[in-house]
Amino acid sequence: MPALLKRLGQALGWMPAGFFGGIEVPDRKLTANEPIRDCPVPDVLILPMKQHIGEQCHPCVHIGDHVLKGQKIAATEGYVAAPVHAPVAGKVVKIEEHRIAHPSGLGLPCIFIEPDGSDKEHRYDPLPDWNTRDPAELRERVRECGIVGLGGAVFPTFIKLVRDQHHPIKTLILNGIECEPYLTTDHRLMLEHADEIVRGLSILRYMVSATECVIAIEDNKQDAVEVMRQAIVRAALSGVRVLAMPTRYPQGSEKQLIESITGKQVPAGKLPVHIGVLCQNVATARAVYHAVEHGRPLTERIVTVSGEAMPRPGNLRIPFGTPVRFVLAQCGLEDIGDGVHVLHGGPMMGERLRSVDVPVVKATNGLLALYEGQIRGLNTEEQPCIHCGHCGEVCPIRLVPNLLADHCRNDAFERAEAYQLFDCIECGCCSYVCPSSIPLVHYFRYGKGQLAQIRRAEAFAEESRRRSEARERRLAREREAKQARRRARKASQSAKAEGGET
Amino acid sequence: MQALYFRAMGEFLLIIVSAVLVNNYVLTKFLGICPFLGVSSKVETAVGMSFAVMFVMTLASTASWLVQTFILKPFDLLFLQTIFFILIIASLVQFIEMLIHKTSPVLYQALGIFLPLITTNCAVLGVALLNVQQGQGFLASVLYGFGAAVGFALVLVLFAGLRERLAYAPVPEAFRGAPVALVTAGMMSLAFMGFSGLVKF
Amino acid sequence: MHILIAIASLGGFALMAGLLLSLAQKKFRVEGDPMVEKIDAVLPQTQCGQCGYPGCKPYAEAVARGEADINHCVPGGERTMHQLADLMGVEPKPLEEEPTAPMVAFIREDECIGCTLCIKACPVDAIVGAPKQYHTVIADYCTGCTLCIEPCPVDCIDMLLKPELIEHWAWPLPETERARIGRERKENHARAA
Amino acid sequence: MPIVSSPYLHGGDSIRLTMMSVILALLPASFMAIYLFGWLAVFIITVSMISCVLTEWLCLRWMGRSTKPVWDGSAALSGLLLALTLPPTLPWWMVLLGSIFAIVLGKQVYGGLGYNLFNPALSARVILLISFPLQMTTWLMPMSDPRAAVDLYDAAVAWSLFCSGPQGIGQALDAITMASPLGHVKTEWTVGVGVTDALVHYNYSYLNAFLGLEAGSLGETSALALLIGGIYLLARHTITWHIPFAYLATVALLAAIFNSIDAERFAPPMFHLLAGGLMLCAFFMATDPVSSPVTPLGRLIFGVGCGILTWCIRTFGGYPEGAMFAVLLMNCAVPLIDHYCRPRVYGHSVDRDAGS
Repeated sequence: MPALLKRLGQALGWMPAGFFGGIEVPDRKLTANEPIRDCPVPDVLILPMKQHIGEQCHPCVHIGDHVLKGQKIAATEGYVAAPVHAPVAGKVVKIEEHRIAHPSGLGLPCIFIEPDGSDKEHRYDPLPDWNTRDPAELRERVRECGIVGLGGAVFPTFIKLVRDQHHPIKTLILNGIECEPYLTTDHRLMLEHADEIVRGLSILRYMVSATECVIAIEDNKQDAVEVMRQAIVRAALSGVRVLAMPTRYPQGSEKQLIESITGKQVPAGKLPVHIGVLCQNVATARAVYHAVEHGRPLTERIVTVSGEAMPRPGNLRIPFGTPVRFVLAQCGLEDIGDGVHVLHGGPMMGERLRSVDVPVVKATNGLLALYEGQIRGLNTEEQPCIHCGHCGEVCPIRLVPNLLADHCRNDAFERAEAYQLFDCIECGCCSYVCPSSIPLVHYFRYGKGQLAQIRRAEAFAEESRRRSEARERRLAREREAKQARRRARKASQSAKAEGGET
Repeated sequence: MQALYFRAMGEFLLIIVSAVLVNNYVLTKFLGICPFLGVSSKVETAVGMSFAVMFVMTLASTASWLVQTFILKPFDLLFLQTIFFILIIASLVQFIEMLIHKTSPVLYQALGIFLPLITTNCAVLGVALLNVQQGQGFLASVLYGFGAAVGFALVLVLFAGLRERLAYAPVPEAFRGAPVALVTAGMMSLAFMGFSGLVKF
Repeated sequence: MHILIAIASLGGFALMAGLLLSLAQKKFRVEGDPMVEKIDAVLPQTQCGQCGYPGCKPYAEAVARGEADINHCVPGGERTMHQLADLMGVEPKPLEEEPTAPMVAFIREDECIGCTLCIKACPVDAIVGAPKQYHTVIADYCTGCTLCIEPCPVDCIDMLLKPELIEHWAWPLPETERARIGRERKENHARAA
Repeated sequence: MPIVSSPYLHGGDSIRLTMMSVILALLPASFMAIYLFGWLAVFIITVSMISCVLTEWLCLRWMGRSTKPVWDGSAALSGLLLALTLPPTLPWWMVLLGSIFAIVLGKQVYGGLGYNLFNPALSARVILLISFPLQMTTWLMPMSDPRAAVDLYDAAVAWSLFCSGPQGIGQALDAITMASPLGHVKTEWTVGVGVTDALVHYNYSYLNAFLGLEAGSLGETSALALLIGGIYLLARHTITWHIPFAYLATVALLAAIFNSIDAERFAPPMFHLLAGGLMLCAFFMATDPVSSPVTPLGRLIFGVGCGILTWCIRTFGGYPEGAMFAVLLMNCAVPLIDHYCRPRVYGHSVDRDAGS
C-alpha cells in the first residue's frame, strides 16, 4: 500500500524524485568540462588534528622530525576517528593551534609541514589479492589509511564496512549524485577515473558481501552515466546497475538517496546498515581502491574551485593542508575584495569562510567565490513568517520548519525537540523557498547548539549532585564515626571511673 | 416507542449543543472570565483546569438539583438556595484540590490560586442556579451542567492555544499581556455569535 | 419550626460534606513536598551558595515552601529562572545578578602550602591532595563556585575562564532585526514583570 | 562580519510577490463587482484599500516601528478582501470603519503581518455585521437585473448613494434592494415555505448564480470569477488544494446527504456551493496562510471544520450566511490543529508521540 501511494505521489508530482519534498536549485556547474589539474605544493602545509566526525587525533611526530609522504603523523585510540597522514615529504616545523574552516572562527591543534621537495613516499603493503583476504584485514587497512566519507559528511568509512549477522548488507549504493550547485568533483572523477571507482566498488562489495550494487548519478550528468556503464562492462561485473536519478536537491543526501532507490527509510537514530544498505561516495570508493591495491593513504582530494567571482575556475587535485588562500591564487583570485565571499563547500550546505587562511581538509569538496549580491542572508532581511507552509512542502524529512524555527527563536528548546529538531539534516530547502527570507537553518543550528549545551550542563549538574551527595554522606559518616568514638571513649571513661569507685 | 426515544435523544443533543456552543458560559454569558484569563497561558494547564471544572460543574449541577428537589422544595427552604449551593461547590472543590495535589503536584502548582477559586467561579454557581431555575428534569440538569462544562473547557483550551502562539508575537507595548488576550477573547466571542439562533432554547 | 428544619438540614448537609472531605483527606494525603525534587532537578548543582542558601537542595526547599524567590540562582541564569517560574506557576522575574562566564578554579601549585582547607571547602570533592602536599583542582569536576578561594590562607587559588572548545561552540542567533526584537522583547518582559 | 548560516542561495520568492499574486487573483471578482454595481464598487474598493494602507502606516508610525511593511501589499490585500465581502449599499464611513477594524483589531494589535490569529478582513466583516446588522444585510439589485432602479454606471448617482445612502438619490431603500438567495430561503422557511418553492419565487437559476448575476456582496456573487482566481493561485502554488477542496467537498457532501433526506427542508448542494460567500471564503479567506494551519493534514481538518460549521450555521443558525463565522471559528483552533497534525517525520514510526 505505501508503495502504491508512493507511485501515485510520483505520478501526481508530490514525490517527483523518489523522496518527499526537495527543490530545484540552479545548476551552475561552471567547471563540468574542466579536466582535473594538479595544484602545486605550497611552502607550508597545515594539518588539523581533526578532519572527520568523531574524536580528535594526537600528533605522533615531534617538531623537527622528517616525515615521508603518506607517513602517519596523528592518530587516536578512539573508535570514531581517522588518522592523519603527511601529504608530502618534509619537516615538521611546528605544532600549534591554527584557525580552521569552522563558523566559530576557532582553531584546532595543527601540524605544520614544510615540504622538502623530495618525493620519498611511505606506502602500506599493496593488497592486489584482496579478494582472497579477510574482510577484517581490509577494514583495518581502510581505517589505517584515514579514509572518511568524501561527500562532505567525513564520517570514518571503516565503521560502516561491517559484516553484521543481524543486519546483512543487501544493497551497496555508490553516490555520484552531487546535487549541490557548482560542485563537479564527483562528476569529473567519474569521467576521468571510472575504472578506479569500479575497482573500489568491487572491494567494498567484497568486504560487506552485498548482493546488489547501484551507482546513482543525477540525470543531468548523462556523460558520467555512460562512462560508468562502459567501465562496468570493461570490468565484467554483474549485479551492478547505474541509475540515472531525477535531478532534485537534496537527492545526494544519504537518507534521501536510500529512500529514492530502495523505498525504505533509515529509522531515526540508526545507520543505513540497519535496513541492509551501505552508501558510499564515489570518491570514497576510489580512495578505498588506492588504500587497498596500492597501499596509499588518503592525503589529497579533488576540489571544485568555482563561482562567478573566480577568474579561472577548475577542478583541482589538492593535498590536504594547503592553505585556501594559496589555492585561490592558483585560480587567479589573488586578493579578495570587499564584495566577494568565499564559501567552503557548496552553496546549500557549505560554510562562508571568515578568513581564507585556513587549510584544505578532507571535508573540502568545493571552494566558491561569490559576489555579495548572490548570497542570501547578506542581501535580504528577515520578515515575519506568514505560515505559507512552503518550507514544510519541501522539507525532505517532513518537519514543520516554520513552527520549529519559532520555538528555536523563542528559546522553547524542549518544544523544538518535541518537534524533532534533531532530525533536521540542514539541507537548506526551507530557507531556499521561504518568501519571508527567514534563515530557518540558522535557527535550527542555534537550537541544536543551545540544546547540546543544556544537555551538557544537565549532565554536569547531575555529576555535581552525585559528588555533592556522596560528600554529604561521607561527612555524615565521619560525624557519626566521631560521635561513636566519643561515646565509646566516654563510656570507657565512665566505666573506668565506676571501676575505680568500686 | 422508538420515535419517542429518538425525540428524547434529539432533545438531549440540543441541550448539549446549546450549552456548549450557543449559550457558551464564557463567550456569550461572560461568566467564568477569571479562570478563562488566569489559567490560559499554557495548553497543558488549561486542559488540567478544564477537567477540574468539568468535574466540579457536572457534580455541582447534579447535587444542586438533588438538593433543590429533595430538600429545598419540600421543606420550603428556597431562601437557603445560594448557601446550600456554595456549600456543595466548596466541598467539591476541596475534594478536587486534594485529588490534584496528590496526583499531579506540577498541575497543582500551575493552577495555584485558581484551583480554590473555582469555588467562587461564577460559572459554576451560575450553572447550578440557572439549572434549577429552568426547572428541568434530573437527566437534563446533569447534561446541561456537563454541556456547560464542556463549553468552558472547549473555549479555555482553544484560547490557551491562541495565547501560546501570541506569546511569540511582537504585540505593541500597550497591548501586551491582558489587553491583547481580551481582544482575542472578544474576537472569539464574535465568532461564537455565529452560533446564535442555532438552537432555540 | 421552619427555622429549625433549615438549621438541621443545613447543618446535616455540612456535617456530611465535612465527613466525606476528611475521608478524602486521609486517602489523598501527600507525603513530604514532591515539588522539592522537581525544583532541585532544574538547579545547576554548583552548590555555590550565591542564592543565600547553603546549597542547591536547601534553596529548592525554600522555593518549594514559597520562602525564596525564583530568581536567586546566579549560575543557572535566565533558563533556570524560567524553569522555576514554570514549575511554580508564577510570572518570570528579572535575575538578581547577571550570570558570569563559566569559570574553573586553578591552584598555583608552587605557592600551595598543603593546608587542605580548600579540600574541605569544596562541595563536590573536586580538589585532590594530602596534608603538606600540593593540591590540585580536577577541572572536569569543578563547578566554579569560588568557595575554595576564601579559606586559602596564602591566596594561591585563581578563577580562570573555562577554555572555549570548538566542539562546544554553539551557533548564535541570526543577526537579523527580527531575532533581535524577539530577544529584546523577552528581556523587557522579564524586567517589566 | 555577521555569522550567516547556509544555504547561501535563495529561490527569490517574497511576501510582496505572494500578496500581489493574491490581489491579481482577485481581479476577476473585482471586475465582476464593478460590472454588477458600477461606480459603487469602485468607490468601496478604493476607499477600503486606501484606508487600510493608510491605517497600517499610521499604526506603524504611532508605534515607532519601521513603516516598510506597508509596502508589502498585505494591507492593500486586506482592504480588497474586506471590500469584496461588503454589501454594495454600505455608506463610506462604515467602509472606513471596517478598514480601521481590520488593520487595528485584526492585525496590528497582534504585532502586524504574520502574527494575527484571525483573518483581518473577516474580523472586520463580522464586527460590522454585528454592529450594523441592517445595513450589512441589505443587498442591491445588480445592474444585470432588469428591475434595477438606479443607474450605478452614473458616477454622480453612485457617489450620492455612497455618501448619504438611498435618501441621497431620493429613493426608498426598499425600492432598490432585494434579498440574497440565502436570506430569501431562510426567511421563506420561517414562514413555512419549502426550499423548492422559495427558489421558484426567487426566480433562482444556477447559471445566474454561477456567473454571479444576482444580489450579494460585491465580490462574492460570481463563482466563476472566484474560481478563475482560485485556480490561478493553485497553479501558481500560492495556496494548496487542501483547504478549498476539503471545505467545498464537505459542504457539498453534507448538503447532498440531507437534501436527499428532506428536499424541502435542506437546500441542494449546488445551491450551497454557489450561494453567498462560500467560494470567496474557500479560496481566499480560509486559505489566508497566516490564520490557517501549515500542515497538509491540518489543512484538510481545517477545511472540513469550516465546511461543517458553514453548513450548520446556514441551515440551522440565526444568520443566513455562515461561511465567515465558520472560518473565524476554525481560526481559533489553528494553533491546536498545527500542534497535533504534524506529518510523520522521516525515519520515525507512526506512534511517534507514544515513543518519544
